Amino acid sequence: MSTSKRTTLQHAAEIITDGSRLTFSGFTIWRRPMAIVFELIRQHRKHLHLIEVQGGSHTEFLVGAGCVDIWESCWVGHELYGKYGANLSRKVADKQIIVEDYSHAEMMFRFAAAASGAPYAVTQTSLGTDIHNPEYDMLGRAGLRDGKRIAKHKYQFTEDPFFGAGSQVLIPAAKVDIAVMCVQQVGEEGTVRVNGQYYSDPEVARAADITIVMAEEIVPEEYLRRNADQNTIVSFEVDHILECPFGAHPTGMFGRYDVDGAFLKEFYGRTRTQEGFDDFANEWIHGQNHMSYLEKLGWPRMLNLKANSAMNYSPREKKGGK
Amino acid sequence: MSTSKRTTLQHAAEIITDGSRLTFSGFTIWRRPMAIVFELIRQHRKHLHLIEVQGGSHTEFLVGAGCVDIWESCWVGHELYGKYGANLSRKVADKQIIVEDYSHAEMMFRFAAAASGAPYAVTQTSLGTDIHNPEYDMLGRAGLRDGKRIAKHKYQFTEDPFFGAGSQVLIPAAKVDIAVMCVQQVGEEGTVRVNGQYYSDPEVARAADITIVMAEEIVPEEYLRRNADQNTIVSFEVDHILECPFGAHPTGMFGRYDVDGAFLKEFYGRTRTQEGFDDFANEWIHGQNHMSYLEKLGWPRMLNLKANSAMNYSPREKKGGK
Amino acid sequence: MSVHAQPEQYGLADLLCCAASREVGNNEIVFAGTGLPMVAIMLAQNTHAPNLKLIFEAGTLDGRPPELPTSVGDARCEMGASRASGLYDAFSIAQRGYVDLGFLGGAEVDQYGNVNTTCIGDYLNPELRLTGSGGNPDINSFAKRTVFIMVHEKRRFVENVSYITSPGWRVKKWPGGQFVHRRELYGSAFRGGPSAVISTAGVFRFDEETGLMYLDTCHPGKTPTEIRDLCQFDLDISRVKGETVAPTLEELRIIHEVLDPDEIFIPKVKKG
Amino acid sequence: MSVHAQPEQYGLADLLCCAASREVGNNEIVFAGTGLPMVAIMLAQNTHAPNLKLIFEAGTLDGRPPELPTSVGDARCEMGASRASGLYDAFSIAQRGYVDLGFLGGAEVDQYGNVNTTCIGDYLNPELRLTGSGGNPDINSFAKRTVFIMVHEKRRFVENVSYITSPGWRVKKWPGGQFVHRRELYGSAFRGGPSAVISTAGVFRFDEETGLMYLDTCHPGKTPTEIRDLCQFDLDISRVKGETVAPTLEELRIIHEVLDPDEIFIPKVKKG
Repeated sequence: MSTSKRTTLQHAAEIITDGSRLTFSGFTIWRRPMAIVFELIRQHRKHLHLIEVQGGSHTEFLVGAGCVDIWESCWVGHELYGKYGANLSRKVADKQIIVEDYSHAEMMFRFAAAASGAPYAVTQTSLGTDIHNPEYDMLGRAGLRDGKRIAKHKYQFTEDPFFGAGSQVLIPAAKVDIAVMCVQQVGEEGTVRVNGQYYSDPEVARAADITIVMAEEIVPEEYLRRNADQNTIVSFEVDHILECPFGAHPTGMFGRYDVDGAFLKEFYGRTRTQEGFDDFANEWIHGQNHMSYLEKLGWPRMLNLKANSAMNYSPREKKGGK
Repeated sequence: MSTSKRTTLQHAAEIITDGSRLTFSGFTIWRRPMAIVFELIRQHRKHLHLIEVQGGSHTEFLVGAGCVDIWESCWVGHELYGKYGANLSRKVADKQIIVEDYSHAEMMFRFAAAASGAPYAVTQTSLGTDIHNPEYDMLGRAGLRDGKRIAKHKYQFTEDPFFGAGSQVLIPAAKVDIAVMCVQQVGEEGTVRVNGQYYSDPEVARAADITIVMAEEIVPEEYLRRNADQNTIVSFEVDHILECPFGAHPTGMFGRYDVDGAFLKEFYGRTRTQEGFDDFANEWIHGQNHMSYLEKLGWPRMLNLKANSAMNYSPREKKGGK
Repeated sequence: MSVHAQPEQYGLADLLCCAASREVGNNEIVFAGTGLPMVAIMLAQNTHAPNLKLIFEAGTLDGRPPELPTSVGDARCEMGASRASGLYDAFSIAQRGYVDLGFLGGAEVDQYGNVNTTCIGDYLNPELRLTGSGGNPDINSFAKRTVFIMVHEKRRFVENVSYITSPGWRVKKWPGGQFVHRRELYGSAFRGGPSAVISTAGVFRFDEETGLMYLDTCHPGKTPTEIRDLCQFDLDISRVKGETVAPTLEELRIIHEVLDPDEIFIPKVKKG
Repeated sequence: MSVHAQPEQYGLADLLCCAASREVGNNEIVFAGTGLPMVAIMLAQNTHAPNLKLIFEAGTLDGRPPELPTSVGDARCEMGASRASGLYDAFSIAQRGYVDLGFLGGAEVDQYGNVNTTCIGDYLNPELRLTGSGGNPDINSFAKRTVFIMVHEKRRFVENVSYITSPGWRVKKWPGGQFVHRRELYGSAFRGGPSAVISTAGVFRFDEETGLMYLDTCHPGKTPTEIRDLCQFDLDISRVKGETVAPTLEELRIIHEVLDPDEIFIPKVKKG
């Protein structure tokens, strides 16, 4: 190939400009592109509009650091290691962030529609809930529904004309500028192979206008192309690639390393206040780079998280202890 | 598992009763469940309503044998080995069959909607074509649109309310009673692993109320479950399984055997007339069973079709010759 | 031969887990959230329902994890599964109508089984923003039955939840917001609704016609009137069947020796 | 150093294949049907467009088959591909707007580039039922440009096709069926339309505003008026640029020695 897709951590973060509509690979506390998230915080990115199938630890970092103006999704927390998103909660209470709530399936179907080039999806989920309360259309209340970057309506109701199946909810395609992915392997030309559950990665990568893939390893493209039926994302759907080992830490990666539960627990515990967040960021993000971050974590900690290659998880990791 | 999903060729065909809405695995002349198709013809199945992402050689056999009342799809032929569906053409001209035409993407999206439990799909394909000519709603003309087994409308137009994307075509979910699949491997509990392109198999299996899987081999379920991320169809989506080596012949199967182009060419050439079809069926289907059919084909022919396991196709097969 | 444990041999989490496990029928397809629901289902899988099929939201289909995952995205989910894919598959399968039973949690529940996991207080001026819906409304919308496991506090069993995250038997019809029976709204997607709430006080069920919650069994040591007083609405206690069945020794062994030896979700009862 | 072949060194299929190949730009994403289009694209891949990305409808994405597949479902498609999946992926990628160029065939074409592959004669009483649409309308609806390769006969170049299978520059607006510019109907999905018809007589292009076909180049040995007489409509021959460029010797070598040595789609010219 004549043009390389390779980039660096710093440049990958620079592609994501202030005000971008942004989404991510992974699921809650698994395969989140943390190294790029930390770099965004270092670069003081502002006014991001996160549109996510569901949030997770990476959301809490970005929200805590003040990078996010709008969060459009359905869930945020650290699973077992932090029962809700303390930073988001604080900013919601202080009205420093706009939250637009959908259901999980709605968010998934919104991305599937965008990935398929359809302007909206049809579903019957969540009928009768406050997710469809017209008073709770927060982007509408904020006057942001321009029908271009943000859909004219949060949703619409209609009836099934074909089988009399009843009320249907129409939900707009999740249009995003950039998807930032963290995966096990990417080839030189952009082909991605995800091992284990792929969550909503294929839809997210295809929905975005620009897709950045951070991988544990960049592998020869021919290696992946020997078994095309095992690959997850097509070469031409990926615009930029970079290799960054342990780039998902403290979130986990199937077959590579477990979630660092102790780290997330500490983050959750220490970042209930803004001062706590700033303190945590000063310790772990600002003034660091990815290598110094790994050095700070140290070998014993990382080897403890390392997955057993027959089991694809770490039999040593005590899941964050009690 | 307490209850076995295993069945026989004869019983598999018996599950498909007269009048069933039926669909298939594969693509045109690849991975079609031919052994079951032949058994259906032997059992003189009638009044079938085929709803297919696209047709192929199996369609031509069923249509030629008079098993089919309605064919709802977008394409039929034998690719290089027979440029159109001569049996379907003949029966269309004689008004012995109702044909409902959609586009290929519409058929695919109709199955995707059914598989996802949505009553319809939204697309912008084929706008302005005669596929949407209201005069050409053949199931409507026949008075068959009951809104239950067959959708009330062939399609509906609407406008995108979210992004001003313009005209949208709504197309009803492809509701089918039975999907008949032909794949490389199925486990004892129904898990399917397809190698190579999976065409529309995942959607088709999920859309159908009953799914029958004929495989080259039934393998230990644990074998497939060791790499869950390489499997294609979930155990509980499959109701009946059977092992039938070379069950796709004369169509091909990735990694196992090529299309028998000479066979299809002969079929196409000989079945332009009903007499020709009946003659062909008497020679190859009636009075035969799968083993006698294979014996009749003979070893040299089948070994010539056998795929090279490094290439997944046969380097010997001359693609039907000239 | 099921020997039931004595009160001092098990904790409340054990009781909830076992009660929840008994809601599962064999051969059922079950959609489970993270935490106690996951342990309850794996308990059923290891006792009376070996053929149940487990779906994890993140994309594990017919899963049989040999070790308890800490969440549905966990690498522990895949091992032994029929297929590991993603959320589009999981929710499509649910919307398609495959799911017999959903297992969920909640912060607040109302008399109709509407559940809130979004916020405490006025949505526009929340006292506390919670995690949000996650797949709670989706699993609950599509499953034939849903079981909720909840902490029982009077502030959590309310007449109307602050925010309906997940639909009960009577839900809001928009744009007006008047309560209607779930059946009216869901059309052909109506397959059932919440079938049980298992709280730290008792097991509650619903009259499917009125949509109202009633007390089914009291946990050992609790009386119906005590439990009614723990609700902000007028709980129907006329249909109580008795006491919630205690865990068996075998169930306790499986929970603590096989499923959750590290006490990730279920603490061991201190001997002594 | 491209040496062009002499008329006796190549056949009409060679000329078509090379003309089609030249429609492909490097780095483009190309969606190809079975047959001659497939050979044309693989020829481009092996000459001036090594970076083009090839999509096959059956589910092969960024394919580089080392051997010519006989159809897009062929096991030969997968080898060397970026991803082998299915039709949902292929059509989603197309509808999403990734496709620069589609390569298709047809039985009839009209003055607006509408193509018929469904039936000859009245749809309700057809003289001949053909294969049906296949992905022809879909690829053509979604690609930025589409190239058709066709046999040139007067009965195939008609004022109005018997059935519009695949949309040209002016299409029917339903329910009335009056002709409107494609742009009016496709809204934000409008990305272009047929950019060339390569027939056995010449190369035709379209005026994007009027939507009308015009003659671009004549194949060696044909005159513009001869070609106009081979159309049932009044073909615009005022914009003819000259003769269709002959295949180069290198192109012929690749076609016959590398891509299609077995003459599956392109016969060799008999020497002598």
